Amino acid sequence: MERLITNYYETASIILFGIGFATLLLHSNLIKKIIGMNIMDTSVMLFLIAKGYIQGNVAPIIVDEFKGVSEYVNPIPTSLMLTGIVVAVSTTALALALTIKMYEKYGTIELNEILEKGDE
Amino acid sequence: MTIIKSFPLIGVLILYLIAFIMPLIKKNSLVKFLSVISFSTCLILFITCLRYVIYNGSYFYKIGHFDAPYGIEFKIGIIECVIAVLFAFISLMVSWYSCYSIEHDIDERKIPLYYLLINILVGSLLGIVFSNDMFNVYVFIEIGNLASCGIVVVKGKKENIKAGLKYLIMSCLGSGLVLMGIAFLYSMTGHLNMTYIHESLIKSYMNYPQAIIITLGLFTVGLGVKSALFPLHTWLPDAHSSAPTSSSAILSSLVLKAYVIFLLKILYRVMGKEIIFNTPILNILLILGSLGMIMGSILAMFQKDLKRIIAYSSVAQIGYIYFAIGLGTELGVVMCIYHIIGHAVTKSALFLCSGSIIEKTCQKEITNLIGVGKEMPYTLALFFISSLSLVGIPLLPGFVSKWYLAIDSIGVNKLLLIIIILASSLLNAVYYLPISINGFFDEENSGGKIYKSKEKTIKELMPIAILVIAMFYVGINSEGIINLIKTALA
Amino acid sequence: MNLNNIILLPIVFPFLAAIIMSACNFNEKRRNIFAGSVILINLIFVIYIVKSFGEISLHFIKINEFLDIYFKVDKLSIFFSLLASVLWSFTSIYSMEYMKHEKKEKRFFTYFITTLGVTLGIAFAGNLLTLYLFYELLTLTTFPLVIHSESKEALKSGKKYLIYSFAGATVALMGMLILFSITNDLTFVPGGILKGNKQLYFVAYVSMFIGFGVKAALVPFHSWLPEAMVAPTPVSSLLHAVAVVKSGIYAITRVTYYIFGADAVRTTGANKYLIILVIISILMGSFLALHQENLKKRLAYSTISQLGYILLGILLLNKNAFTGAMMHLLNHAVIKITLFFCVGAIMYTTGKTKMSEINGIGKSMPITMWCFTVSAISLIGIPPTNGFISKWFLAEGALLEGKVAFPAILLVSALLTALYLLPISIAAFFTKENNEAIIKKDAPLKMLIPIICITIITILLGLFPNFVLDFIRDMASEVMN
Amino acid sequence: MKDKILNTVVGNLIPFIQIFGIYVILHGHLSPGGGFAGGTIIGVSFILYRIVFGKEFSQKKLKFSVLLRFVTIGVCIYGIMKGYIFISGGNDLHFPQPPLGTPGNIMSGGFLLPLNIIVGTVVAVTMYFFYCLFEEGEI
Repeated sequence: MERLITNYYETASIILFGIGFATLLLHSNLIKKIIGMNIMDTSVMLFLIAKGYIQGNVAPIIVDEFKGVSEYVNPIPTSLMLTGIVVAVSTTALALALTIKMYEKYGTIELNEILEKGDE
Repeated sequence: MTIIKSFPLIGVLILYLIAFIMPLIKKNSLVKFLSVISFSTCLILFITCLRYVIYNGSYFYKIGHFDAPYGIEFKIGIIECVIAVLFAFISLMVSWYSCYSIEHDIDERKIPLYYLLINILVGSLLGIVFSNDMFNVYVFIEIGNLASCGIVVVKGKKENIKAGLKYLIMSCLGSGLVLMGIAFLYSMTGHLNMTYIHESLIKSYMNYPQAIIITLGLFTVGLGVKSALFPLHTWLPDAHSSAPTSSSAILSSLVLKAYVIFLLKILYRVMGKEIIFNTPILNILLILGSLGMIMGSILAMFQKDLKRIIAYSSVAQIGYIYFAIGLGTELGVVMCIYHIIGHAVTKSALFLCSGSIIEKTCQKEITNLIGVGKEMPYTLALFFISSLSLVGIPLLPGFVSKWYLAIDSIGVNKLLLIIIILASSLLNAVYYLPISINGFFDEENSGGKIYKSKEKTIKELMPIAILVIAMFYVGINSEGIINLIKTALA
Repeated sequence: MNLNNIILLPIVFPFLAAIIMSACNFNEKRRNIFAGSVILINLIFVIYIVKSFGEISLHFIKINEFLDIYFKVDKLSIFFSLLASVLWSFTSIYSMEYMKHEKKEKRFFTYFITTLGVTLGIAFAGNLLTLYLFYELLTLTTFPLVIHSESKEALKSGKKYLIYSFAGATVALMGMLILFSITNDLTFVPGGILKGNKQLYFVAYVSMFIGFGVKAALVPFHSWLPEAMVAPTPVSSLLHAVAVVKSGIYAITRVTYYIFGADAVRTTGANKYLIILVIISILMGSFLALHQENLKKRLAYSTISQLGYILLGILLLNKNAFTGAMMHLLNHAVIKITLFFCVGAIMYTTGKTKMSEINGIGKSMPITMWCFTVSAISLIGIPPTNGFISKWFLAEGALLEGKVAFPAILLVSALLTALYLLPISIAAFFTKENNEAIIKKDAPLKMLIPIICITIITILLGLFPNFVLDFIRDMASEVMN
Repeated sequence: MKDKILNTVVGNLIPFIQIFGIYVILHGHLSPGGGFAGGTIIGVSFILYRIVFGKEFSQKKLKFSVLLRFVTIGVCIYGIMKGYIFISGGNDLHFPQPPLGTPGNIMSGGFLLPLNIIVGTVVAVTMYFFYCLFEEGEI
């Protein structure tokens, strides 16, 4: 249990992941679902970047000269998360576009109403 | 000689480049021709690469100038090449079929966009199969995810958008879990390259017992959602039945399989045998697989819509594939890959036949597809033959994989499993045969139908016929394919 | 090598002929000639193969040790293939005439010829997998024949027939799977290939017996047979007296004597339980047949009880019982086909199917009714006829096994057979025709020829059985060493 | 949206935004920034343009088909260049390897600079498409 306390970044991201996961599944409103999806993606990014963080190091940008490897924080997770952000943005954009179309066709964005309306 | 080594990458690149050229071209027929050309070149490339790999063994292909732990690399093995040839062949057939039938499904302006999405989707599936780098596979999964949502939604009707959105949310959920799994793996091992992860895991898996179980759980659930494992399959019937014909054929025969291949890689290449044997993961897969087999077929029995029946039957067949993985033996994995090949060919033929039937008779319910045998005898005959393979008539791939699965489950001396396999093949018969029987033999209320009136031209039936012939080929020389996979796994 | 390919001929030739038949549509006359000639040529092929018996065997498609289509000629396959092709030729002549008042003859003949090819495939199958493959194909090719009239009721019974056969085939497949996992070799070897006794043999044997028993109308699974009577008479006579039902029996004989071997089955002790099942089917078949109003249904139930005889002979696992069973297989096929033909002739000429309608018909259709009575008597088993010989050997085999109860059951069910067959002849000959004048209008010639020829065969078999008997005897000795 | 003050202020402001965006793209591979960031800045300037000057006016200036062709050509060139680098790197194919580039001067990065420019344009146009899509539901 004490390990959870020490690296609290990871615990925070897992809690966030849980919240995002729950909102994605439980809420019937489409916009809330997309918000949940985003929370989930950001929590995974937080988890990975927290993994890369080394106490007391500096962000990996070469200002004037190269200060040797041990000075910088691990850059790989941050670069991964660049692509992660792009992926999250594109999925959210597609989901929002579809919600607009749904609103046009069904008139509501409450999923349970759409399900009943859809059946008739 | 070494140029052949980079053929897989060239194949994937060609697919992407041609995909992006498509919106520029105004004439639709040129767009279609281009997509068929791109798939056929890929097919040729992969066949040569397969022959090369058979003779000189599998190899690692490093992309760009950075070698393994930092740069991305492709692992080109016999299994990957066989699956790539399968993917290229089926997408060639489906795009050839869609050249004739796509106008009925989507309107003129969207056709270049549609073929762009198809090319990107198949390119990303090949990426998933080849790539040996975890994050690279994740990016390919995301691209595939968006592209497959695109081809479901492209029809733009009410139920399409609902199904597409449902599919998008479920697969985002899945890829979120997969990303979390990759994060866990990265935190444990510090590497992203599968072979390096495996080496460091072997050394250090003692001191992360729970973390490994969590990672396996994340991957199984995430990929289970995306490959429609039984309890997580709710999105599949709506997505596949409302999508246009050729896209539902690609969706159910190719897309589901790529994620299973990735799960196989994680289980056997990243984790390795000793780790997964002391986790309960294989039994869970076994239970979920057999559940999927039975429940998938039962659900299919109650469906009225033709395409939904086939969609539910692919849930059952995915249950077979997970059942094969769950057995845990080496023969189980071989049979899992063989069933992927057999099922992909059969399912795409089934979807194309049902698509052409629905397109011509514009009837979706099987109740009023009664006299269709008189009107479209060849299409329904092809449908009947491919449904025979799923029912399990000897000499067809369905029977071979059922037979070996049963033998394997006896080997693992779990006799109960044979009953499950046989029960599910019986259930398949119960919901597949009435369609063909009512189609051919019901004279009563199909009196008014004139013979061969709505038959599609031979030109349009050619792709389905070739798929059925390929199915026979896979069934007949099943021994060759199985030995090929066995050598690959050794 | 080319000599061995001959074995493929009688199986593939009917398929090709059927395709030609369905492709070009002859007029009515030329089609009959074509169908008749195809079946006769097939008969010649079979006889030729029978002549060069023994050394022919062919691996048609050898993929791996389990998935290979293997044809082999041996005594049992000659016996069954000869029986099938001879009776097939008679039925084709009969159905040329009979099918006139049923429409869609073209489809009927295409599937009729394909079923011949499939039955010969079952006859010549060299291993269990080929047998299973053709067994499944048999269901698929006979299905269109069963639902020929396409009425609502025909479709319903067709569906039932399909479900029963597929369920049976799956259960048989389960048995095959268990067997294959033990021995991983499925070829038929006289005297059986299994050594030693394992608990799994019991499960494998019982599941295969029940699986194939469904087609052989074993009691709990027999209900598809009477409902399949909705099919036209040539179909119900040939298929449900000879091809479909006998292929079930043939498969069980193959499994019992050529895979398990008599002593292996005895050690598993499976036959003790299955014999009870068989006895129930003998008695149940006869009881149900007693008060059946429809003639064809009555004959269907009698088939169930007669098949019980044959299964009893197989399960007693000794030489005499086996000979008795094979003899009864032959006799029952020949007799039952004549009975069905006569009932069909009555239906064709006078449209009567009920028991109550046919009194006094003997005067207007003397030949048909005479053949009917002769075959009915030989089925009951009165001494000079062939039915008696097979029952005699069955009783002897049962006594050899030390079970006195079985001959008693045989006698009781012989009595019951008399009770449900003779009233038809009595009603036909001795009851007064109530009102219409007796017009002498017998069945058309094309129907009478097969009926008369087969009755002559029955009588000949009764009087000079030893030609067939010696053949069956050395088959039994070969199997039972 | 038609009032004078906004038009004139925005009219002068947009060129400066775009220049800053181009600056960020050009220095992308050697300093923080790069194609993605610079592209978003230019994308924002397009959106601002559309908000202030209204749909039909910007329709005339930034036609959909022109932009689409721009994006697709950009992506194709990107694909070809990256493909070349990948293939040339593949195992032991000794094609000339583009130089890695020294931090500080722009031209040294071999393929890096053109790639960045293309990424910048593509991102700018896609941002603009996103905005138009959501504003009217149709680009």
